[in-house]
Amino acid sequence: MFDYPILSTLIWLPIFVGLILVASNDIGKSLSTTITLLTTLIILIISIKLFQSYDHSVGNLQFIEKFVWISGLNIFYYLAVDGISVSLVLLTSFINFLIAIYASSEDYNNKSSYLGYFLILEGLLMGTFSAFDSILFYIFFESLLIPLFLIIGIWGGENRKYATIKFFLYTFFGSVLMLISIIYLANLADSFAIEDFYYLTLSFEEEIFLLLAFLIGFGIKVPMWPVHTWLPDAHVEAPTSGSVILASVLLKVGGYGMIRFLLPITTEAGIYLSDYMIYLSLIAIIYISFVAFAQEDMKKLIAYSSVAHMGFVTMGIFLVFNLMGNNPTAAAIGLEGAMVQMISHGLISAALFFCIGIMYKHSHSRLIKDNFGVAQFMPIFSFMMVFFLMANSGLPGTSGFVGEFLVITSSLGSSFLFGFLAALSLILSASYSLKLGKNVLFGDNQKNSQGYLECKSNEKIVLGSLVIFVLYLGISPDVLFNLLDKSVSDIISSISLGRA
Amino acid sequence: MIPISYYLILSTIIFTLSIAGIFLNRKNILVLLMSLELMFLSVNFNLITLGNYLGDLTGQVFVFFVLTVVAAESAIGLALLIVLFRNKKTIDVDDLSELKG
Amino acid sequence: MIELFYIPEVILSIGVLLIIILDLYLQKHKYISFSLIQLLLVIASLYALTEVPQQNYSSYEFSEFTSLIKFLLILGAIIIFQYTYSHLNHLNSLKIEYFTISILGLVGTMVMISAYSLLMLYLGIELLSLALYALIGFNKHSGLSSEAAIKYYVLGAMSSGILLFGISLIYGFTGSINYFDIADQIRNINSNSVQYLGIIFGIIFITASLCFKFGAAPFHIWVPDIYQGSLISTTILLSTLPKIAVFIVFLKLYFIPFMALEYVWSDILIFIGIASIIIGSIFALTQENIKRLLAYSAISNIGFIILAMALVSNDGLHASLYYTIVYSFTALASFGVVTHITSNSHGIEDISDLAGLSKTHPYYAILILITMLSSAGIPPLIGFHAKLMVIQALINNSYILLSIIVVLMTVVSAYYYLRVIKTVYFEERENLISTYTSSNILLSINVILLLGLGIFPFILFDTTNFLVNLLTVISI
Amino acid sequence: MIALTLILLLSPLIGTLLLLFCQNSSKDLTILISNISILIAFLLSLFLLYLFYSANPGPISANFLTFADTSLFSLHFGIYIDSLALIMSSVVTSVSLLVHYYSISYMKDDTSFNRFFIYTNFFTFSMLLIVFANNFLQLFIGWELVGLSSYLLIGFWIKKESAIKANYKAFLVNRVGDIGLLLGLCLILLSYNTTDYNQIFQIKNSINIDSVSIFGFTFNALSAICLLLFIGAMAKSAQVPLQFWLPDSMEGPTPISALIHAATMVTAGIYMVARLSPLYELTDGVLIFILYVGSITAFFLGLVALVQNDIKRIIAYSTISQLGYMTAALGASLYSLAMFHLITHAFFKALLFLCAGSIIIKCHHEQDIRKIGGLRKYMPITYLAFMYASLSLIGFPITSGFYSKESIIDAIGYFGHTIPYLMLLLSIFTTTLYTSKIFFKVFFGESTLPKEEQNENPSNENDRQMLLPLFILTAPSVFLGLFIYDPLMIGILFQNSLAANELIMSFYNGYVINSFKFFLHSFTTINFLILLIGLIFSYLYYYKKAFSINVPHFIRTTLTKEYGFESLSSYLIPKVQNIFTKYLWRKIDISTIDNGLINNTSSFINNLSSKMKKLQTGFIYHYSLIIISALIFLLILMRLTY
Repeated sequence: MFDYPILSTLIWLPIFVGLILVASNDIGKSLSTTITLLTTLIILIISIKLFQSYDHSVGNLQFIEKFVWISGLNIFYYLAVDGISVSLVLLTSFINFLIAIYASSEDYNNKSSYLGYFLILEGLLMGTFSAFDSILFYIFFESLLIPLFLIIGIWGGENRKYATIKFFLYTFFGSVLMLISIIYLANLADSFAIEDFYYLTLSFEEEIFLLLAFLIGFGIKVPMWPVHTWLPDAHVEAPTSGSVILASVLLKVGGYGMIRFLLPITTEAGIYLSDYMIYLSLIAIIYISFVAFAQEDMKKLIAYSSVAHMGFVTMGIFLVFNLMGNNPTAAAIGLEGAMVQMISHGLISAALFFCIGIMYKHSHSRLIKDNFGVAQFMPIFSFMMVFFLMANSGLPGTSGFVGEFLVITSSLGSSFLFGFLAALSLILSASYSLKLGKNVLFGDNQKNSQGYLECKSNEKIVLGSLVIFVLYLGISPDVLFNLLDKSVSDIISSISLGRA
Repeated sequence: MIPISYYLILSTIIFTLSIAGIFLNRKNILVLLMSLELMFLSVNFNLITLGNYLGDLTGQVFVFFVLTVVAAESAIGLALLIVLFRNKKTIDVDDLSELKG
Repeated sequence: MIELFYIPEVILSIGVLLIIILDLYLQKHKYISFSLIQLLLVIASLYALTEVPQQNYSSYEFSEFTSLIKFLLILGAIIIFQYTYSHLNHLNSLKIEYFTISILGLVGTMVMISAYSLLMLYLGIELLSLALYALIGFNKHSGLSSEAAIKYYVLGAMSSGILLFGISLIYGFTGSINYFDIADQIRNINSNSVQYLGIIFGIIFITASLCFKFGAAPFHIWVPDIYQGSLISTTILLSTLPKIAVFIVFLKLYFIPFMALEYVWSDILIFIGIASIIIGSIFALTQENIKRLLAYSAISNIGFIILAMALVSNDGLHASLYYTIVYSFTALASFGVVTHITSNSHGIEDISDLAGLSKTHPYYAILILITMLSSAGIPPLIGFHAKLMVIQALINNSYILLSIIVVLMTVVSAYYYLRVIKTVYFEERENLISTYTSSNILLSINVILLLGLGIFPFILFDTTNFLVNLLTVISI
Repeated sequence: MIALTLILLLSPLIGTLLLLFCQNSSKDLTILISNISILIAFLLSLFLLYLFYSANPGPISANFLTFADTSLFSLHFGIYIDSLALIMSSVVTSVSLLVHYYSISYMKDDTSFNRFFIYTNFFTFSMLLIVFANNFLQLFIGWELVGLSSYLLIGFWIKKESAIKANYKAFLVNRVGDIGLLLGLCLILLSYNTTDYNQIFQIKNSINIDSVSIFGFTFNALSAICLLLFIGAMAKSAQVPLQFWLPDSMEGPTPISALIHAATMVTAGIYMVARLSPLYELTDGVLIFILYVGSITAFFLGLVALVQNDIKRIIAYSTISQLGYMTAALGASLYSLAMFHLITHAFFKALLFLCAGSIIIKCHHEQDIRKIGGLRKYMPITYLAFMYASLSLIGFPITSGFYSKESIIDAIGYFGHTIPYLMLLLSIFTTTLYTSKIFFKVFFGESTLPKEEQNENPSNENDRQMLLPLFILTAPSVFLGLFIYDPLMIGILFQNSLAANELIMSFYNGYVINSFKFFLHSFTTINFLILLIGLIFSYLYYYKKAFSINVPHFIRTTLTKEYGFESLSSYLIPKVQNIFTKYLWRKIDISTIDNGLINNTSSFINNLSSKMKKLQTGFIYHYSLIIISALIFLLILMRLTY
């Protein structure tokens, strides 16, 4: 359909521009911001064209680019995209465009390399979502760490060194185990393409080990419950745009990986262990919401809330295992719910981190007790923040509700207890989000010691566009559903095919 | 004829003596160099006896090469010793522990 | 007989002797003699390329494989001399003898790799060690380097003693010192005779001494001290050329004569490989001195090479050769960057000297970033592909548990590479850092190569594949 | 028909959007936009009502926006037009119009004047969304949006600390109920793959057959769903376990209490059960549960109102007890009577709140009835309006409150539910007591107004916008009963939109015969007797203060504490939650996982490496020792294996 290889441009254009920005660090702030704005805009336009020309009725892999990369080990430079990757590519380009707009009002020392690292990160994310050769996927999955490691480390808060090294090593440990399982699978299927892994017949023990390796690898990225402790530190120390991209897109890489690797390959083991994994995600939903309620730091609170919301994603995915046997439609609903939840959580957590960043710019403190009475001085901003807090607690009419609603429906399919516990998150997420709203936005603040004043025009554009998207996906998420529908049913059928 | 095993045992005894000389020595480096010479002596002895036992000359030819090389080595070793003494005013083994950890 | 004069070893030795004599007259113009040395090296490399393979010399190998490796060694020497020249020039203690001795060491390495008899092997190793003793003690005025020299001398002599003892045992029990005769003897030996025991003891002694030269785990004790004590330019030489040479010796020694007893030494080498990876990673965690840190990272990289070689399989061989070349490239780059940075006018000692480099010299900060990430094995760079191949070789030969240990150790080792990046990028500057830009272009090519090869690894992959196929003499 | 209803539904939304964009424009522009949008809605609903009754086409259901249309499920936003929906929408729009008009003057000196109207318009839109919903999903969306707007309106005065606490509590309690609703909705979507009312109504018998396992026990699917949905209704309509948020929601401005916490939002639960009456009709267990919940709420919450002293809180508790009446009626499957009481209650309770509002404005935001008195001379119009409203609330014969409340009580008695009948009877007594308490305390006795205001002539009581709605509201709250009682009972009013019409018919023929005879007959019933006793008792006790009863301390505290709900909700739960979550976070997240697992391993490896570093002693003899021992170790290793 296209003369130029669309996916490769999506990946290598931002990386190339990012490298230029990083290398030449003496060009002025305004020039580097305009360059970043331009590149992210081009990428957004290309991904929208990708979305339009991706015909979701057929749903299989499209825009395939496959060249031999390392002939000896038959690793291919294999890029392709299906419904799930298109939605995530769109999310990445949109969020990065917003970061570019938001960054124009931020001033950091040597800002050009700051923006350069973001562009490199964007390119690598595009690569992760469109790589279909497992080693290429692993390379993009791993090299995501470097730009973010530097962003958090150089422009982060006070305790940034500890946080960023912990973030790097935590994820590196997970992904390294994943590397072994990829090589092991490739050894059996003697090809690195992901689809070839789907038709392997593995013995039960093999599947258990592979499942555990993949689970640790992607579980750390998603962050699932026991391995999530890197996220609050990374968020608290990261600069605003850093924690925006971390929360809204990087967590989705873990979920995407699970759907791509975990579901189709280790199905038997998945079904066997599905109950434990569902308990894990339930713990993530309920326990983490309690922990989120106890936070004093705004960013930590939102970080824990994203762990809780990602709990829904993992639950949706593991429900597919649980319901595969007796109720495939409920399994498909669960998976679709997980997908929608990923997209909507991406938008909502990005918006919330933008809000906290704006407030931090005035009050220079992230603690809840230092920020009070914002609504008096920033009415439009607090209106939007209340909207996002409501979306975060899953108010219907916003996209936050759609994902959770589907996941709860499918969890009722397996047992009422799961559905009830998942539905509990309705109160819990409302309790901590509105607690944040109550303490920060409302309340009386005579002397305005924090110097709040209404947010600038570019911040209004950023938050405004996020409001529009969250509302649009909340009221009629049909556009998202028919994008994902065919790919989800393909995955479900490939799993049942694998099992039969 | 003395069986070959006696010679081998003799050379290993000398060899172990020289190694013991290296790590039991607490005095100075000269003693170390001497025990090194002893080690090469045991190897030469071993080569000659085995060459004679096998009845071909490569053993002895090998010994000549070893002798020349060992001579060069001990020359360099003594030169380094002098440089060390000029710098550190001591050649005592116990003082040579600045590089550690 | 005449054509013997056209092999690089002879040309280099004669050339060096001439230069030593010439140098007496050119005391003041050191750069003329240095350019002469470079000219000599270039001529030798041309001869290495055009060497014609011959079969009629039993104890010395003239094959395409050795000529290519010789060319590689000379190329490495040229790059190292550039760095050393700029380093010594900066410390204005430039002496031409440094280069002449290292060329002799280079000749030693060439002899080692093309040896077909244990005698030639011993002579090559001794020539190299003699040159290295002198180079390590080159800095006459610093107590540290003389102490390092003495330590290396004593331990080196001891290891060559052990080597000789091993060779004598092998000679005694197989009756010959030529690789192929030994191979025939060992192939038809019955396993409960006394010769069998003697040969095994001989192999162990030789392995011990070669592992000492390689700097592998239980015999690595000298590596950190000597790397820290000697001049930084000697460390570059020490950590690249001898390592390649000893690797090729390992390759030829174990895959031709001792091939039949493969099950004996492959277990030893696996133990040594794993031990050096673990020790290399664990010891380096709390290091303060940058040279010691790079020494331990060298030890863990050597562990990877030995582990890959110990698998005695075609892809294991290929992986180890690939890893050696990548390792020497990375070592060249990382030590090269460290040579180019001096903090308050004397060489970099501790990591904290590098603090805040990204603020003052962002270009060098990027260089350090790339080298550290490549040696840590992070994907976009070449280090990752090397580690990937070794792990894949491990898994193909179903050493799953081993690969898990190796992979966990890379995570542990990633920490101290990150610590260096942390000090360079995240901390504030304390002392005056200055850099000199004499051989800057070469350094940046070297580092950018790491990134470039990372993105297009097939270039290096095909060359090593070609090299391995050249090794026709080895049959696995 | 559908297009008109669509305009009706969307006009408040358009009003909200317009107000949103011209936020900082002048006050009268906001007044114009907000009132016109509600006026259009009101007129349209009246016209549609007329159109519906004249053409009488039967229920129409149409979808106008696809929410999600995939191979697995298809969800839509739609409209369901029938007499029940149209009557309810006209009630909602009329009350909302009057409240809008009223709050022009009530809020005129408030800084964020137009923000108020945005929220009220948005509330009317979301209420209409519930009223016209044709599937469960839209019902749930409207449900939560109504909860959101009540959250925004209760916390309207963002500086007032108590208001923020109240709206936080209100939203969370509503959320507790919404979990039940959500689970019901999900169960329906999961097992029957559709959320459309008509489709569910068609297969309601098959739903009644199959079963669903909840926490291991198997239940009849239909009763499980209906129970879950009713839990949602309990929270929204403030029934017994989840009613403590309503008194606190009085923190919001009074027009809001009138609109939301009296007339429209709290009745959403009742409307839902009425709308789903065909389903509820088949589940007898759930109906009994609803009956008892309703009657308990009616009686016990009425008691609590006696001990309150804040004028708005008393009316709030009376709303809860009146809601108890409606739920009880639903429980006894008297759906049209419940709807009738809902309509009349909407009017006279809104009137009561508006009068309370004008009283509060007059006494400069003083809400404690002990500090207000003798306003009869100074506020004649409010006095008259308040009198009629309270007569209707008590159920004095001829008033509309009488027709709806008495018929519920008699019907429940007629169909033999003895205990609920008794409870409802007794709560007549409590209702008369607390209404007359306010009436006598506020309007009689010596006046507490400051001197200079006393001699003003009574005409400038409050400006016109506040008094006109009072006039308009008194009409329906008194005469509506007479006007629509007979058509309602025969079943013309709600036609077949509600189930169990024959039950009402049998009660009508057996007991009521016709509205006038019912009025005459009422004087002879016990209800009127209790009413009279209550009036006389309160006249003597409150007005004349002839005698004083010292209520035992124990009863007084339990009542003030609202049977422990008050202390539970405002002190106990927040404190426990803080301590518990802090403990959880400290203990599990920080100490076990973070420090225990992660930092410990890294520090273990670190000091492992610093200890092992000591191995490198720097002495040559140690190094040679290590090399030799390694060599010997290898030799031994080989010797053992071969």
